Amino acid sequence: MSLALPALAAPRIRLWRGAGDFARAQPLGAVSFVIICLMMFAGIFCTWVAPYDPLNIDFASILAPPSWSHWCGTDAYGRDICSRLIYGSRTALVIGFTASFAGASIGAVLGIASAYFGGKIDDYIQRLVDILLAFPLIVLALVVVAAFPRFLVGGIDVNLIAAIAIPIIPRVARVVRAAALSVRVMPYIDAARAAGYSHARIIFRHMAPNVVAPYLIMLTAFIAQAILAEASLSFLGLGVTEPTAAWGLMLSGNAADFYREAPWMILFPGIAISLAVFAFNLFGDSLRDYLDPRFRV
Amino acid sequence: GAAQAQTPKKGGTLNFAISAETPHYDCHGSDTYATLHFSSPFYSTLLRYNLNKFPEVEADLAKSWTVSPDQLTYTFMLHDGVKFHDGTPLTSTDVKATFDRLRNPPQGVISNRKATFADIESIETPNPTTIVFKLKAVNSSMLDHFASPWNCIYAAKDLAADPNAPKTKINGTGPFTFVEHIKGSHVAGKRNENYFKQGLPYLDGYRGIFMLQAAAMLNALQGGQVLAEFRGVSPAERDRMVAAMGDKLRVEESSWTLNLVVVFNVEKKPFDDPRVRKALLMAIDRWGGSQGLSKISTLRSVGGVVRPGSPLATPEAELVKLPGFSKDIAKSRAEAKKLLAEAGVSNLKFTLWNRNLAMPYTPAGVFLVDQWRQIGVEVEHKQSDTAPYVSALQSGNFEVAIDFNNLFNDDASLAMTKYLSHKGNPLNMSRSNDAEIDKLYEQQVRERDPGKRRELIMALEKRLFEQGYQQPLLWWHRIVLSHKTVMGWKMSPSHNLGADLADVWLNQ
Amino acid sequence: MEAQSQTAVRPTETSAPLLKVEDLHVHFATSRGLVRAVEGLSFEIGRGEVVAIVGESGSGKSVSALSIMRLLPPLTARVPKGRILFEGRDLLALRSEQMRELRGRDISMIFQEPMTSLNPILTIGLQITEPLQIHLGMTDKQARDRAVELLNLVGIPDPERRLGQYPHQFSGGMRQRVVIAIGLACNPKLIIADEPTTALDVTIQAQILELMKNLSRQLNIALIIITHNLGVVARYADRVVVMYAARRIEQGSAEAVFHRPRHPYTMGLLRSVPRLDRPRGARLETIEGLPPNLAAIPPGCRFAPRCPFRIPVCDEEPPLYPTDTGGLSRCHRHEEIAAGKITWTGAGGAGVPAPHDTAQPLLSVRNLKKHFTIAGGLRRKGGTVRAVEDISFDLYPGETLGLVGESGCGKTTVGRLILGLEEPTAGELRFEGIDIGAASAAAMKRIRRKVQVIFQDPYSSLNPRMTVGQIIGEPLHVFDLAADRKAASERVAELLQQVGLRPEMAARYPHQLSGGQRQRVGSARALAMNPSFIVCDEAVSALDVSIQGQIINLLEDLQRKFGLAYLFIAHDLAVVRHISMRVVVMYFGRIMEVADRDVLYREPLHPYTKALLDAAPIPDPTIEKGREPRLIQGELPSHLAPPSGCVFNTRCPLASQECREIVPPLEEKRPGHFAACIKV
Amino acid sequence: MLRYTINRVLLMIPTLIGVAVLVFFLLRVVPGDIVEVKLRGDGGNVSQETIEMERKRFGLDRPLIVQFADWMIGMAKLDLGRSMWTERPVIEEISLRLELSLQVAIMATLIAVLIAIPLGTLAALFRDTWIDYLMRIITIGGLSIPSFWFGMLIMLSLLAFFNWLPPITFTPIYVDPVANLKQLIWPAIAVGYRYCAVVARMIRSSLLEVLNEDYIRTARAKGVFERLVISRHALRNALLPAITVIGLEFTFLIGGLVVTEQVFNLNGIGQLFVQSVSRNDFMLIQGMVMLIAAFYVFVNLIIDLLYAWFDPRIRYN
Ligand SMILES: Nc1ncnc2c1ncn2[C@@H]1O[C@H](COP(=O)(O)OP(=O)(O)OP(=O)(O)O)[C@@H](O)[C@H]1O
Ligand SMILES: Nc1ncnc2c1ncn2[C@@H]1O[C@H](COP(=O)(O)OP(=O)(O)OP(=O)(O)O)[C@@H](O)[C@H]1O
Ligand SMILES: [Mg+2]
Ligand SMILES: [Mg+2]
Repeated sequence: MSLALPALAAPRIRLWRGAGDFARAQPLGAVSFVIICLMMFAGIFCTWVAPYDPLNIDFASILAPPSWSHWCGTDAYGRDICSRLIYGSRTALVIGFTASFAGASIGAVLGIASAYFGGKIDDYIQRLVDILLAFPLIVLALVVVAAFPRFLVGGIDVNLIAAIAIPIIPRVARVVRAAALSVRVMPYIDAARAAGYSHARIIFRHMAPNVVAPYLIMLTAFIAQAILAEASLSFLGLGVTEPTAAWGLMLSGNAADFYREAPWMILFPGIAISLAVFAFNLFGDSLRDYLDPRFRV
Repeated sequence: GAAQAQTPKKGGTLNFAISAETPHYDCHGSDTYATLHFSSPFYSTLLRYNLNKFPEVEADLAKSWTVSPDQLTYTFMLHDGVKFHDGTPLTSTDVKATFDRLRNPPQGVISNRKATFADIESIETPNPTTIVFKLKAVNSSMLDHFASPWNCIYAAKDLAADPNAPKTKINGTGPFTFVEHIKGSHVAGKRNENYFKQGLPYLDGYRGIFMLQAAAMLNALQGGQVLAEFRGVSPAERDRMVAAMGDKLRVEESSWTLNLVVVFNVEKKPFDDPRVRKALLMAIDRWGGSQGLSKISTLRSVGGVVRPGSPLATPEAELVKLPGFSKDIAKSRAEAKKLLAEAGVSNLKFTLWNRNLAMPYTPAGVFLVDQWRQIGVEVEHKQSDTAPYVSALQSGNFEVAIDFNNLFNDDASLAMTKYLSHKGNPLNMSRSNDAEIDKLYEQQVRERDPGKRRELIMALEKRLFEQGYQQPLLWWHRIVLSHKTVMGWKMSPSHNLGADLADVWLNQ
Repeated sequence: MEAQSQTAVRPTETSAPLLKVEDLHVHFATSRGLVRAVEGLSFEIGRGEVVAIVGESGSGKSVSALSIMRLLPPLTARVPKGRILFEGRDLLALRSEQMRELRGRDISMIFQEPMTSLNPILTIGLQITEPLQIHLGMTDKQARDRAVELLNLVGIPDPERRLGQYPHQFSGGMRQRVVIAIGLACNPKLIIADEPTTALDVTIQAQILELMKNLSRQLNIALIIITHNLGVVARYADRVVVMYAARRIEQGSAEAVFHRPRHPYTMGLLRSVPRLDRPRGARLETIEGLPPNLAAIPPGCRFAPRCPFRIPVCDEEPPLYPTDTGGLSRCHRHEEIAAGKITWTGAGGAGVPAPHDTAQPLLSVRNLKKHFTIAGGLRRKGGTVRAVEDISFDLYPGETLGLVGESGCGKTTVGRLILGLEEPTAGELRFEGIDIGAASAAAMKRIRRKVQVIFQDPYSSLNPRMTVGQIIGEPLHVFDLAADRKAASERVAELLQQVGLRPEMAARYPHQLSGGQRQRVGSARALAMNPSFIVCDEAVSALDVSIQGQIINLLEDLQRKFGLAYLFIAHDLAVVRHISMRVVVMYFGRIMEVADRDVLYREPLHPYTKALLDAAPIPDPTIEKGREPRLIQGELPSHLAPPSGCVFNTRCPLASQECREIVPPLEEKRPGHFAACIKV
Repeated sequence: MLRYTINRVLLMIPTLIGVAVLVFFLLRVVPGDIVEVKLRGDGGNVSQETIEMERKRFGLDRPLIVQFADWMIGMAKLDLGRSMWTERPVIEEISLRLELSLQVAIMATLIAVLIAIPLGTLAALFRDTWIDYLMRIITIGGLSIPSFWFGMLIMLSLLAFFNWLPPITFTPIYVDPVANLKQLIWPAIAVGYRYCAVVARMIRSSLLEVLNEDYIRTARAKGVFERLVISRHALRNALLPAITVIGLEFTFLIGGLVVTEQVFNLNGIGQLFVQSVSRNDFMLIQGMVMLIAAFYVFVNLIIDLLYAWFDPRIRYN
């Protein structure tokens, strides 16, 4: 028991204490975390939170300025911007999380493998990484989105997620590899090898947990990046398509035509994007400062 | 009106915006106004539309013309002393060469007018200033075809040298001569000093500046960096500019020879069932939609297959009887629901293909999704770039799509070609084959009496909508903005017309 | 203000000490709470005097030094109390600008890490001339000449050329010389050296220390040496300050402190170091337990918890009593100690484990070679490092084979080759007669289990993400050594007890353990697979003297219990002598000498072994001060350009022409005593 | 050093080939082709054979491998082929836009670096003080605000406050610097903000790292002026990692400005990308991708050489 129990119990305890320390050490981080939670809440319970149906066209109240009935005004179709923002947070989060998680995880595995095996494997992976890095993001996105027959999950195109996730892979792979290299030379890895454990065991049991810090940091940072990317792609009309509620989309299309008369059309979505991305960046940042011993007092 | 009354002033350079850049200069092989707004000022055509009394036609290169009573022979007298920009005089052989190229282009040359001039049997040139066209059969819109702006007259020797010369080389008889084309920036022309029409053109020259962002174009217009854009803007844009520029701005409006079309792929279930197609059409509140959409998009007029307001258009009173045009939308939707139930697809789900252009495709798509939502049909809106979109429609890998009918002039027959049977007609995306429609079309083309022709057209329309293969959603509404200083330019229902700038002058 | 009045009162009082630290307190505000790093430290040092500060790691030595320089981390560190009078001026009261002027000119400091304490992207020249130009306003020319002079002084050949070079072009010893040169640049009155040689090899260490000592004598510079190497203290210090848990616990002249310590800790410390000059006792006497956590210090005498002579009085904090030896001691019972009523007896124990000598060696190494080709020309020029060159030796069951040599000589590589962590370039390894190179996968797996390892660095040798329980238990269920979870956890508990840890520790994470405890866990992990042979790579080098003793004893106990064989890699000759039965001396990838311990230490044959033994200082001032230095000259040669013939010829006092030509074979000069030298 | 350089240059080749393969075959997955866009994009009534004819003319009917080989051979001769839309040389098409994109990128870089260095340094020096927090918020803001939205706001405020808008036609800086700046300064600012943020943060963290180094302590112990400690000992070491980000961000700006260019209606590489993708102008896309990839590897090379130049540990080995 004493073997199994601590294994399970200890991390949980540390998690809670960790959360406490984190809040104390990184007040900004804590704030950003609260913002993120709010977003998630809005995203998950949007059907209850949102005052209107985001798809409901109402030509009677086109481009209505912010008012009590429409907190953020309405857009060119008379749809309630506030509601669309709330529903949009779902889109943003789903894309942000899935893309960033997929990208970061694949990248991490590549990075660790690259560092652990070294030699040829390392060379090949590094070459691949170089190629992906040299490849202009925008083209990658444009083509991936255009190329493959689209496959929808909850109104969100998996291609879009792929398009956003792929560029993340090489970047994470680089960083994780660097971290993994320093872990690779740690005596406890030698000890594990001397004990004759399998590669899989050493990679996943001994190395992976020790590069989890850079992984987490990159993960949060790239959630932010992914949300931005989604916004940009939607702005180009490559991402989510009307009438789905998505922040980037709300800045594009006929917003371009109307934002001079109806600034609220671009103001609030812009703020929403910035705030969300800000929160994730700040959180990732604080996480870095918190996890990175160099930055600890 | 009043503007035209003043006596034109000579001189000045006109800067206007062209919201697309043409890939090449050849009118014959193009369908986009981008080519015309670029090339028209350099070229002449045999006839042209008289934009003051549209849709009447008037002479251009031809001084005059006669049509034989049996409507099978067209004879044109050319102006004499007409010179190409490179100095070579224009003769009937040049015209013949041009029309031969149009009706059966040599290997490697593309003519999008092949079908249009298919009825021509032979072209004769009795003398340098006379040219005679002999037709196989009566064609009620032949004059329209001769007046079409796409038939730029090229020099025979150029074509002899290289059939594709016009793609890259400009040598016409038009009011302006080519100066430069800076890719991604602008095209410039200057006055053709020996233009065959005396005293024309008024302008010393012009600059067509390519501006692909509407927003940027409007800024430029407001800032006076360009004085006009001759294709058309959205109402929102109009309103903004009016607000910004007040009476410095001239706004001209007209219905437009463009419409969006709802297309059902009859080869895909359940759209092989007329009831489903009809039901979906009936759920669309065109009259309401036109109200709303006209505020935010270039969509406006409700109409049948022929442009509303044109001589052969179906009057509203008749139109409202057709499925999808009823003004009592509640009743119409209830009926639609019933039809779907009969067809056994009460909770229908499908993907609506749409082109990825902000204006007016996106609004149309958003509108349709919303309309169909209201009879419990769940629609997924797929917007994609032109290439995938076109190929999907061409290959029939779609269920329902928003297609577009770009009429390059105001000819009724042209307006109907889209609905002819799929075989031999790549324009018909619904892939429907309907002998009756083909028959009606053929009859109206060969019909000499306008009254009877109109009957036929209405019959065709009725058949088409009852079957509901495809149906015009809304017709576009053209709004052209220009500074009041720009005079002599004439508004028309087609943005392909009046682009030669010969009569345009600046009032400074 | 006070500083001024001080200077006013006695401006030119010759007897006045150069530096006088009075009741210095240093606190750190950390996430762990307030760390009282230094408490009430007072000492003084006169001109030209050499004072040593010794003490356990973490006892506040460096912090004290840094606070004299006013170089403590500004954000976290506070000096709530105390004065530091330098020539009568209170440094703590100076404006930072005034302090800056003092630094490098009057007081300079030499840090522990020669590898990192020079700026990699600036030339040595610039780094030496910098203080000259800043403090003495020299012109480039003057500064340059002075720099050359300095480099000569610290014994760096060809200074003119060297000035233009960058740190990475110097060896560790050379860099430390440069650092010293910088320290000397402006003829300071005081030099503070924080562990100036800890990172260096014995031979180099001796060179550097001699150099510093001589310079301080010549230039009459006062010297504060911070170290935990008692030998160094004995050799160089006039007076000694012993710190324990942030406090000064004893002080006195070197002789007094070493011969007549008046504090139990000091006594214990002196008894617990293995010594080259004394017959090897059966078992090291050790100070059990750990120093207190400075964030939460228990009341009373700070050493009491570890003190065998603890009595009720010890519950209150003892003051500093003046002792009969003229020093100071912070122990209530110092008189009894003086009276000899109290003599230190650590945990006693049985005698040396006898090697179970059997015909067949457990491990036999033949002509082992390992060459590293340094990777592609991208960042570095390619080349091969001959880390291990033609090594052969046998190791018998239950035996401890010591492996000594200077840093970089290939000790670790040998260990790694035996562990199968590196592929040998050539040569054969036989374990229980089975050729490891040719062994089947199954056989390999078996061997792997029999051969285990304990690493040097207690911090990085345990996976920080696993609990002690998991670390020790892992092999059990990977290799099904335990029937079920229950059995496994029982085994873990048993192992923990065997290495002297309480079973509850299983729930802890490594970062919750002290260095010594981690080494114990490391040993437990090695034992879990009941091996017959353990490679101990510098297993105790990173530990404090007092802890070191504990681990060494542990290893011996285990050996006795399980008849283990050890390959004991270390560079501390005394430790090797203490624990091992036979000793292999390596130099530059080759074996120089192999002999039974006592033989080797009594009458070494190889000049290199001699040099090593000479260089190592003994913790006894009378002996050390008496002994005049027999220094081995020069640096380790570069691995990329190894010397021809005998690798040692570049530094060997006996070296002759033929030494540069023929590679001496390892021959049995006397029965059981091998040496690779043609001169003996 | 020389062999190092050669080595690096050789390493570029496989990367570029990889990019070529990737882009070529990736593009071929996109349904439909430029011929359809050209002839049917505007609903023109053209027969299938016409389409086929055009395909033939562009050589789209040949097997992919042949097309690929053709293209690669062309590139070997530094000929990127012709745009299928305008049928003009790809080089020509690109060079028209490159100038503008380059200028914006360079201006953005200047703005960013000039602001970032002091900003990052201050933040590091006053770590965990309000200065640091402020700078942290500002820079994270830079990472968070979409450049294109920022651009919109700039436009909006220009219009609102000065009722003025930047010119829309590009005038080369050597023709009329004023007009040129009037147009390009705004996008440069719009993207410069983010850029600046990235660099400043890098400088901050690497400076913090360097300030923990022993040699800084040594310098202080020598009594070097604090100014000098920072400028001579710390900053020079800390700038190395910053160089990398600067370089990478810079390459990103070439062709990465798509959205911003849209907002400011700049006729730059980014725009060209979007247009040619929407037209399936494969040759042009491929050409641009190769150009940018080459640019990327080249800048990386420069960075590494700069490293070597700055850092003697690399230079002398
Ligand atoms: N910057 C710091 N922040 C917090 N605590 C510190 C800091 N520096 C030192 N300490 C604490 O102060 C105490 C004394 O540290 P110091 O470095 O003086 O020990 P030391 O005697 O030099 O040990 P060693 O022999 O290992 O160098 C230790 O407990 C250490 O944890
Ligand atoms: N993986 C490696 N690649 C290249 N060179 C190496 C590698 N491992 C060790 N070396 C070199 O081999 C030589 C011997 O290294 P090794 O670590 O065995 O020496 P050591 O005696 O253990 O030194 P120390 O006492 O400092 O631990 C050193 O010069 C080292 O630089
Ligand atoms: Mg220390
Ligand atoms: Mg070692």
